[in-house]
Amino acid sequence: MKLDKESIIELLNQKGVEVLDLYPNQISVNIKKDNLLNHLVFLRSIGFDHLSFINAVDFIDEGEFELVYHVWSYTHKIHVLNKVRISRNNPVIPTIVNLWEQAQFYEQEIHEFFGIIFEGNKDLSPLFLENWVDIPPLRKDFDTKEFSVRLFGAEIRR
Amino acid sequence: MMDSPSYMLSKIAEKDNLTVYELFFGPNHPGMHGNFGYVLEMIGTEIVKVRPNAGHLHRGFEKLMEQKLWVQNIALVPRICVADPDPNEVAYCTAIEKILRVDIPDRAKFLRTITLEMSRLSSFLMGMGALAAAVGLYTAMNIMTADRDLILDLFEWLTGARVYHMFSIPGGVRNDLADGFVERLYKVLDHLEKRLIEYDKLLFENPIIHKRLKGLGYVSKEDAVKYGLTGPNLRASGNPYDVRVDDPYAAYPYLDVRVITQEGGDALTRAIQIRLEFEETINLIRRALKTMPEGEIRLNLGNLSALKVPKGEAYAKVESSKGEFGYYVVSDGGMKPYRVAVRGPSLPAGLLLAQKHLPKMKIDDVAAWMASLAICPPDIDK
Amino acid sequence: MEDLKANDKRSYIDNLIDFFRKRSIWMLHYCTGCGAVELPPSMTSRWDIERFGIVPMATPRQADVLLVTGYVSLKTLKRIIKIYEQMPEPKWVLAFGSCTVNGGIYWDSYNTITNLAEYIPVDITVSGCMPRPEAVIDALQTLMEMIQSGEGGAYKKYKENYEYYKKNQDRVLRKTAPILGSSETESIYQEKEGNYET
Amino acid sequence: MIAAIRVFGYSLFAIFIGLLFMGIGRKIIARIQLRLGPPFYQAFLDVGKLFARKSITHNFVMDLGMIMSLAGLLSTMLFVPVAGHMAIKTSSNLILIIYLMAIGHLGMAMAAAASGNPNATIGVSRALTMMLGYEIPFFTVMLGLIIFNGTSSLELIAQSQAGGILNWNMVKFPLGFLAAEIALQAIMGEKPFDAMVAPAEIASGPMVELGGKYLGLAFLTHAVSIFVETGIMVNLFMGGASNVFTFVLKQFEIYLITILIEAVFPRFRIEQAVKFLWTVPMSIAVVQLAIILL
Repeated sequence: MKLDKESIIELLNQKGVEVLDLYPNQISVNIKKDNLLNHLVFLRSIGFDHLSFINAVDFIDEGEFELVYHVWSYTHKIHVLNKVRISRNNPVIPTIVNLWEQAQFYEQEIHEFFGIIFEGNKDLSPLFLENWVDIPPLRKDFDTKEFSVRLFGAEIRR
Repeated sequence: MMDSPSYMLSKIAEKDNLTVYELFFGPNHPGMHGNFGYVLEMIGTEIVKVRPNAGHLHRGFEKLMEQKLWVQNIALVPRICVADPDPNEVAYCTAIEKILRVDIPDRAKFLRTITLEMSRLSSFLMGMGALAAAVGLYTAMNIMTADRDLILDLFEWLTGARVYHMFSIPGGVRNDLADGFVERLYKVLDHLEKRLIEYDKLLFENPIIHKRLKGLGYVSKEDAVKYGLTGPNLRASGNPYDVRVDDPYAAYPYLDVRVITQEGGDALTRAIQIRLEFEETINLIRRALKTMPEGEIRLNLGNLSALKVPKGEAYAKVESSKGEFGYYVVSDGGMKPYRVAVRGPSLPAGLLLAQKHLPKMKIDDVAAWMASLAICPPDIDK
Repeated sequence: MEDLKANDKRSYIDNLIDFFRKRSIWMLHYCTGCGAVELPPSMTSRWDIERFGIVPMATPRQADVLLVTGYVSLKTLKRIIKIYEQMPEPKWVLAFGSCTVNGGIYWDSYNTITNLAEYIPVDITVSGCMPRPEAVIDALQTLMEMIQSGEGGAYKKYKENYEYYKKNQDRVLRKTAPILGSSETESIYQEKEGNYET
Repeated sequence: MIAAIRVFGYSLFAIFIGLLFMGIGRKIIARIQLRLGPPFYQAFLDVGKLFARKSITHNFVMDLGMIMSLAGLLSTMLFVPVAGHMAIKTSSNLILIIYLMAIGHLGMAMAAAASGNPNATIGVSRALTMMLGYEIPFFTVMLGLIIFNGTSSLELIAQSQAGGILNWNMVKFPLGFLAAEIALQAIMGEKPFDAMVAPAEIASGPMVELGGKYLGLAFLTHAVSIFVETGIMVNLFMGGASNVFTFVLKQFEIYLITILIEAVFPRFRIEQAVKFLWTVPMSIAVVQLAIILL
């Protein structure tokens, strides 16, 4: 059964989450860390069965990471951005591998690039970089230019 | 040095008196498309375990994009997928336009659509060629690559570059069609349609191809959605989903996009799916050329180098030849993006499905399996 | 003058061998970067570099020329060095695009090297991002001329200045995991102590 | 002394013809693929270059294996009558040829396996499996011809077909020729039966660790094998020849068929290839044998 955007927003509001109407076909939902799994299970139960991907944003000024779980429904044709804020000092969040298997690789990637720990994910080994020893590279306080100059002598040959 | 027999080095364990050894399928392997690798643990010729070895192409795009101006990134994004670069530009520009809350002129939408579909044609030709090469049919690969060049020539005429076009910019496209371009494009499309008959005889109706690909890498209808497959791979499993129809962008709302689905879900179905979509793409370009309106080709957004995007975020997705290409763009109201995250279409197939499908498979089929899923390593690595 | 004298010393046999080498260049079938997308067009029907006797080969043992097609990430650099050392002499290296000279568009990336010539000797660099098939053919023709005149031989430089190259390679690769036996990768990764600084 | 010179001359001739065929074959394939292709003498350049390269050996078994494979095929070649001439005269050379040819392949297998690369080992096991596949139909066809002619001398079989194209075994036993032709495709290791090389699967299989002179020897072995295999076919089915030039021309016709099939077919998987060889050409060959016997 196809639901339109308004009824989905209403459904989510009933669940007590904060919903933002972004664009046609796109809504954004702010959820709490503890509520994440329940919320995603609920979304999945009403037909949001495609996990587009997961990404993280480093809000360094606010001292928080924001994880965005992109979920799309093939029946309702609505894209939901589920946003979870976690503290930058203690970046721990439950894994969703049991819900969507491909989340494994997105979580591995985010762990590698942001240092966020996914509780319950058995394999957080690095996917792209080998033996990275600096701070995770996609954090805002990592300066890739300085790194490149230092390791590869980039500036000299500019 | 490397002189000691690699057999000794790669032997890792023994299981039921059989030696389990490691075989590197890639990154330096003729059957591997792009710089990517699977470390296969094998007994004899049968694979028992797979470890994907990604990251050879990792350039840190998402970090680099945070350091460049909004418009400078247009030069960066197409490099994420080499075979099919235009969806990147369009997705990135669409995301910016969503945050800016502007609507681009209709002609620009059509021009974007035409380049997207041309890019899809060239990518399909490359994908079919890769499949042909994976099963040893180099003649088909040769002819297809040569035909792909006809499209690249048109791209060169239109945008000035063969591979990375940088045609879409925030607010529209860079330039209009040249005189005579449309006629030439029609000619190329006619030529490709004629060639399709030859491809059918050579590749898609070849009994040996049918024998080899039938039943290889089967994905059921439910699994395709569950594993997050998109694009032709999803549709070959019987799911009628297409971003162009479900979440239309560019000029697709004005065009009647026919979604092709097939039941089957094995490598052969996926190969034929690409061939059917190739034909449909040719028709789609013809329709787009016919209905294309006259008018402006871009919005005036002022000096693009000084473009400031208001605070906000947007996710834009585009149906590329391999599936859903998504860009999540966050702006803090400055001259540069705060964060750009890229969803490449190959990740579920290249990393997850590899671990599901390759065990129990023989070494013979790895290259064909990979080509049939159109795995494009650069968009996994980013 | 030096060069002329060197040429005088070359016997007929040397010239004949160089003629064979020049007319049968086998390149390694390894797509290191995005420049590799212009190789299929140059190898197939339209440009067809096989007419010069240039064909792709499956393994480094059979290859004469290593094509480094574009940017080189750290993981790739390690493989390139391994492959280069596996190739029997004489061997040549062709670097594609601006990425191999100064990092190109990725000059400030944390994972791509900036100058390939610091790590392995490069014979010819082709300009462009990415080089067109014509440029590829031109580079290969230049390589053929270099082979005929006996001057193409950066591999000799590699042997003479091995310490220099080794030092540079070690500097960037010191903390990376070995290629073989990589099942232990995880345990190596755990040892996060130590710094990569030079 | 004269015998030694004869043997040497024959070997050179076979290598020359084989390499020439390889070059022309590449050119023809290139033309089918809408390309210009390398010059027809490309194979000579390749071999010349390979012998001028440094080569890496893994152990002495590899050295021995390569030499054994070339020597095995060269000695096979000595028993193939070329337009009535033979390096060594025997009365029943067909049986000898069958056994000597295996030595060449085994030598290659030995050398490749000694290199220790898993790809090479898989390639060797595929090549030996393929041998199992093509030998049975090919021998069945040969058996039919031996029974028909009452001799196992290749020369006598060739002579018995003298007197015009209608006397050729190719016309007399079209089914046998068809079966032998399919088997020949596998013997030559061309598509669709090139699973032992298969670059996209096992990175050129047995050749994966061969470089420089070893690969050069492999090239020469392949050249001689082309000469031997097409030579046998010409003698068996096309009535030999009265002079060397016609003989080589007939050989080339056989090679041309192989090349044309090679250009437009993908490759079988190894088990599919063996199954195909044991069903299609085998049943054709058995029917032919039955026709001859009845």
